[in-house]
Amino acid sequence: MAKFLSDEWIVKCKNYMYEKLDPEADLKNVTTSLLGVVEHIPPDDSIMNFYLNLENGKLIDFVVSKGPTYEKEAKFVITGSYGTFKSVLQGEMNLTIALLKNRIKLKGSKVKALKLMKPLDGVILSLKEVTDEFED
Amino acid sequence: MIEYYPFLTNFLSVKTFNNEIYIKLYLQITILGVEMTSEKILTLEKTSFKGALEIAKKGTHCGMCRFDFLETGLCPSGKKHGFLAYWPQGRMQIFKNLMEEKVKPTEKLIEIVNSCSLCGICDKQCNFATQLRPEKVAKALKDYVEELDKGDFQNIPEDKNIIALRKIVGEEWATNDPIITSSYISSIIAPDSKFNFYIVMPKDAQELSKVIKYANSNNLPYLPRSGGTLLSMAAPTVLSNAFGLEKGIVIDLLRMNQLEIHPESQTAMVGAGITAFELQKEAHKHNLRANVAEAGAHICANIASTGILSTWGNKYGWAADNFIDVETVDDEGNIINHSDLEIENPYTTEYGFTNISLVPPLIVTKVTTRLNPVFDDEEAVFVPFENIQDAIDLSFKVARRGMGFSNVILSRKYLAEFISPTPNIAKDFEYILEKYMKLNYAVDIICNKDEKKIIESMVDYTIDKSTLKSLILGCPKLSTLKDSEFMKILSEEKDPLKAIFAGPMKEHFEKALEATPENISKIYDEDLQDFFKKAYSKPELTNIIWLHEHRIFPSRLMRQRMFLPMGGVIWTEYEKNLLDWINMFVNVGDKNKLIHALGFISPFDQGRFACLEYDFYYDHNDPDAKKRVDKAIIESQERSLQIDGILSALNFYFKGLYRKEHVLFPIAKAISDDDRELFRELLKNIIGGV
Amino acid sequence: MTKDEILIDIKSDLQKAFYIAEKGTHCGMCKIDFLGSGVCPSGKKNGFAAYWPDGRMEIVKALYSGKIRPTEELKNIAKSCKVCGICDKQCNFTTHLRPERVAKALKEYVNKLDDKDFEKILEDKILKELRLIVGEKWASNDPAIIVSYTKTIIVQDAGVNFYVVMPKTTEEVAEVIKYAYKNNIPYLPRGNGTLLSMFIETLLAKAVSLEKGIILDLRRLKKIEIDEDNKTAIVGVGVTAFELQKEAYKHGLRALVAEAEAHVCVNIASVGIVSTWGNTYGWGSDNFIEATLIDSKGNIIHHSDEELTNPYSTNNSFTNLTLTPSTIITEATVKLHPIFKDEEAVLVPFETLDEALDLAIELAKRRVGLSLAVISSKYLSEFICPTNEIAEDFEYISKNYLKFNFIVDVVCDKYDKMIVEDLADVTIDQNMMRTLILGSPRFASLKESEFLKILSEEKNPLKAIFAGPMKSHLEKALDPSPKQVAKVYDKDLQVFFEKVYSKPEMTDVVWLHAFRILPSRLMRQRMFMLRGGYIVADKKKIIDLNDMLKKVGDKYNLPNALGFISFLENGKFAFVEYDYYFDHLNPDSHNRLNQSIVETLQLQLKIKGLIPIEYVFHKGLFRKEHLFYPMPKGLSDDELKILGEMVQTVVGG
Amino acid sequence: MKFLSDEWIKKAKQITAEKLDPEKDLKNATTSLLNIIENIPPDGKSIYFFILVKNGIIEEFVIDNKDYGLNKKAEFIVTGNYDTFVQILKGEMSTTIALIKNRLKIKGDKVEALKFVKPMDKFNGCLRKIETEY
Repeated sequence: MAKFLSDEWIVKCKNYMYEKLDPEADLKNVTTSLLGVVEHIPPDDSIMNFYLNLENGKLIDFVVSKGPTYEKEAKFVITGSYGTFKSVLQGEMNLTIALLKNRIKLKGSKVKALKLMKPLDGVILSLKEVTDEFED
Repeated sequence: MIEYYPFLTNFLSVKTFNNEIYIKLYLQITILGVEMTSEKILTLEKTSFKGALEIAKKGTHCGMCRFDFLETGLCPSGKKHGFLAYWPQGRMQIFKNLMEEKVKPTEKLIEIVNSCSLCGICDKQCNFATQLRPEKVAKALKDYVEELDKGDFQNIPEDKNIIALRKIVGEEWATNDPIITSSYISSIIAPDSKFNFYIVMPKDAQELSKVIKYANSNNLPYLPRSGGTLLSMAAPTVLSNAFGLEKGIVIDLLRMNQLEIHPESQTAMVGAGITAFELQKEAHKHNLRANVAEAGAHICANIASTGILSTWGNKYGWAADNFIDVETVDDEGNIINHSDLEIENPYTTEYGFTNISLVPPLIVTKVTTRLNPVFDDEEAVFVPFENIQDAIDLSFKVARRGMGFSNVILSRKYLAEFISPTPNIAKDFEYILEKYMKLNYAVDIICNKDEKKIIESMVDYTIDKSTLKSLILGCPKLSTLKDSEFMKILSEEKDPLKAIFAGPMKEHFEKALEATPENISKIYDEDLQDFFKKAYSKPELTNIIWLHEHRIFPSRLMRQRMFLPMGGVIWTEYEKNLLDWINMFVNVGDKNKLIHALGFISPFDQGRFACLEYDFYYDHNDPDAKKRVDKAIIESQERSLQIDGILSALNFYFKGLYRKEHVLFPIAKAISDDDRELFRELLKNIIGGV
Repeated sequence: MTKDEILIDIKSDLQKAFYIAEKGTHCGMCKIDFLGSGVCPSGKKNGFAAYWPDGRMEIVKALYSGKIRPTEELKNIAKSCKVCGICDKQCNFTTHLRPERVAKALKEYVNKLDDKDFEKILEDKILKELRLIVGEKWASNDPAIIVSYTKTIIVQDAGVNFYVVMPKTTEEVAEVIKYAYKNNIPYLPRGNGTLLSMFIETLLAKAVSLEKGIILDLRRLKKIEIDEDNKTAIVGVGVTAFELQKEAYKHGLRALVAEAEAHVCVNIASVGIVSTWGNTYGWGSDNFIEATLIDSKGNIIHHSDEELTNPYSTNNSFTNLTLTPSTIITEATVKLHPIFKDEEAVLVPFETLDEALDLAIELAKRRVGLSLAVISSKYLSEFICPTNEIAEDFEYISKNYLKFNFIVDVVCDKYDKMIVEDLADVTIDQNMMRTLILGSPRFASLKESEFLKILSEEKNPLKAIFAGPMKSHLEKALDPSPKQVAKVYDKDLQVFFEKVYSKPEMTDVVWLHAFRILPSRLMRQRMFMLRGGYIVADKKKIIDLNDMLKKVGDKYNLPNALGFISFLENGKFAFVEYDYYFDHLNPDSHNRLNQSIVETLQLQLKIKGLIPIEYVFHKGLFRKEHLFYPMPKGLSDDELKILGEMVQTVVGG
Repeated sequence: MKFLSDEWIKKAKQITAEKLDPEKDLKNATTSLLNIIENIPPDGKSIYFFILVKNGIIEEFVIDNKDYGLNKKAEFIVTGNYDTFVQILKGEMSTTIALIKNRLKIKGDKVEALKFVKPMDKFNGCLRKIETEY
């Protein structure tokens, strides 16, 4: 278990996804990239982002970096507050609702994004599994 | 340890009381934490509590106790303190919560009960709408507090958030008190949620902006609340989580009560705290009319949520047509107007069935809304129909020709519910309409005298003013005629409708109804009869046009039970699908054993579109019924998407700030099977998902 | 003789043609097939204004005045004309001119020259680039082509330092703009140029015209797609009002359009479509579902883009004056409206504007009628009379004998008709209108007749003639027939015009309101300038405005008259068009006009609740709510001073 | 000298300081203006051109061609392309016309801006005196 967005967290997430997620069954062989921008991170209200790249259901890239942008273009960019990501990762709220409640903003086509929700659930699940500590 | 402190003090205090009941009660509640049904408590409690709880449970948050629609004045305590807890509906909710042990007494509770002088205004208002006596609950709540001991009231300390929020809105307008918070249950907070909430009542956009900025930087979710009716409809259902707030800041906008009429430009400046009724009343003083939703709905919230769906839409428009400009606060706390030049396009939204929004895109704090002239020759035309196609033909024809101000097809059910003072009378009334009169639908048009002539020339007969008045005041009598000879004879007529509304029987009928304020007031409790006699003597209570503008009747759909409005918009080019759509709802309703009925169909945009409301009714205290409603919602929602030419409710909510052209065009077609799968998934996430 | 001398010698042959040409006013009617005669084959094929009848007229003027010398392109232009005579038919209907004679003269002129006389214009770098975008044929810098745009987008003395491009698609337009933006080249789009041609005659010429750079002639974006289910049409910027209406009618639908020759998209963007149908169909963004535009950097944008900077908002401050578009519209999805089988026209004649407004405002508030307007007898005469002379007499008669100066003009369904007839004691029906249209020449000839003298002695001449005993006499007297009206045309055209006037639509008042082919007659052999604007629909306000505009018009002795008054927002606002007519060949009348424009602009800006027409320009893509609310309060003196300085720089600079 | 070249800028500052009468020419105006000149050939860079006037006296006159722009708060921001500014300085087009023609986009109170147009023209007229090649 690790703290959200910590170096340790990335490693754990990667491992978890490699080990536990089946590219076909869980990730539906999806090929996409996602940039998650996390705003209002306590204590100093900073911004970080994590970049995820899947090819045919395999995790190619998973990077966390500071600031609102990452050098690589992502197919989808979701932006939300630390609190929102927290409740998603703690399973208090699912990504779709967060989206429909404007808690998470999305750049890119909604239809496509919703089609992706299923496989992404797999990813989110893994993140859930390894995340247990948050700033508060 | 602190946990047990209150208990110990309670325990001692209670012991000195030497009151068996309370010892048991507190042992169970605080130490053993035994699951107790309210039944058990009630056996221990004064029986009067039982009655009060029954009343409280029946409450449906229709919101009619929050504005002065009978000239009784307003609940003084609510008006003064603002928070829902101080209003009749809030007291009912609090009492329910206490009885069901959702919340423990706090020191605030004392202030809340003391603020109520038992003036009885709420009984009058509530009785008109729902036949309930909230004052009894208020009284019970007082008694309940009486019997507690000082120590029983927990003191709720300020935390860092509440301190910050109070800095923004002022001491008395922000709270984290569980009792106050709990009064918002079922109208924005889910019944099963913990009370980690703050309630804030900002007085203007500037304060709201600060609240939101604070919320963001402290990762507190928030949701605005106005009348809360829409939310309360969703609350008992699967949509509860989707529409409600799970934690964080409830922003109660009631204090934004700016209201200015500008007769010269025929517009009004309306703050988020203003209800439809209040605006309409003010507009009328200037011989102007606003396009508004139900009396209790707040104008600003309603514009954002459904763009104001009214029977006047064909003439007055929908969504952005309603306003000149809006002042809003976005989710970064920026205050923006739709007229600002340097903002992102505020008038458009993504097109398609996946564009579902469960919250307003912006919080509307003020709107400059359009007002429309009132003509001195306006009249109501009521045309009764046995079958719906005939009703549709007339209504749409009139709409396309641009005639009429208000134009709607009312179902028998609506007619009965609206004008009948009690559920039972409504039931009998509807029975008579159906069985004897064969009146299943009424095309109900408000228009000027020229148009009236024209419409009358299109039909055989209409229901005139005097008959309508007799029906409103005479409905109790009418319902007693249920099994009368008169009705039997009537039903044998070739065309009973004609016979009774235009034929020889009209006179007898109106006489038979003995329609007087005196008579209708008799159906109310002894002590209220004088009041209601006066109320019904007021011309507006039987003035059809006034009733269409001020819309105080629809609240009766919520009396002592709940309903969920489904439906949406249909393109009249696809009129042929309208009946399929309705039948679909019928099937879904039957299948799930619900009381269900068409509400209304109303054309708008010169008859290009029509909106349809179909209602599922249920007992909100019956868990099984709720399950069945849930099924009905999901199924009907999904099947609506399989019909050409329809934009269903879920796609319709919170699109009111946009140009209708960007929401409604092009015509929506039935979705593909893949998309259906996608939509199922989506729905599952919304509903199943926490 | 030297080459130049020869040229001058030959040129003198152009003189006759020149005199016809200079009368031309660019009404643009020769670009649409409104008489079923077909349109100029060479224009249709080659696009550039130079290849159309009015373009040829400009070229002849330029050659005659020595502004240009013969070029290679000029040869093709002359050749491309087969003197088929279509232009004469079209032009005669509206302006009574014979452009074919000009075209013929140009051909003869070119034939007299020998090949070496034609200058070959070289392709420069910019032209090369532009041609890469739109194709060889559709970009040019040839002076002969450039001058053909004189008076419709460039001023007389602008020189020929221009390029003309005719893109085919939105993407091509975007590419052109990108190129122009990067290379600091000014540009300006052009629809049919009618509105521009009006302003270029005034002190606003500099502000509305292009001083150098790229002329975007958008005629080639011709897409029309009707969607019956949605009741909408996708319209390319090259489509004219007439063309869209014709297409819509085939589907039993009607579009809200301006004058027949105006390009729909351009008109939406420029004035939001001002028409007599506005009270029912709306204005500004009410007209369209979606609009495709090119911004100043060459990006393609849509009104439905969420990231776009608010495309719906503007304001009516006197500082918010825009005389050239900031974006270029290339396509729009417009609303169409149902046509009812029982539509009819009802005209109610009045002696005073006061009475007319009483009825019109009442009808507007009650939203009676699909099309609703107060029109002056001047308008009526100009519209239905085939020549200026007839129009003058017609107006004289209606004013002096019949005593009607204003008409409340309603197109409505049978139900609304009942209402109107209920409210009015005299109405002119469809048949009587047909009588007047076909009988107007005869009617005019009655000017001094006994018949009218007797009539004028009636207590209520209007009643007598339109509703009373004399109605049938009049109808007999006029003997209205296509043959009759055809007689006023040149011999060789009479057969054609008899056919034209035999067509039912030519006398179908509803059709005429929908297709609007008659307004162009206001421009026959003279020009006019619009005054007025949007005003709170208050009777007194409107009458005061009318009187003020009349006063100023008279002061500068310009022929002037109310045009029409139509309504918006269920009679909350009115649009008042008041016209100052002038001879565009007379410099002195220009001076008087310009003074009257400045004076009226200032006087109008002082009026509370009025938006002068200048302030409506290029605001048609916005929501009317943001333009009309709140209505201006009327300028303070310092504000007027600032405005004055602004106007000075516009005029001077 | 070349438009916007360093020597030009130097000259511009000097000549405006000398020639402009605070009262007659600049009407004792107090304002600040940021011009953004886009698409300067050959490489299409932008130049920022900031003027601060207090009671008709030019207090600041900064010209900068850094891409990150100028972090100066100005009452008005006027944006336009190179050619437009050239035309204005050459006196081929008045500022007002440029505005009405959308050749210049202005941010700030338009009424105030128009009041400022006259002094601005004087200012430009003064720059016009510089022998400038474009």
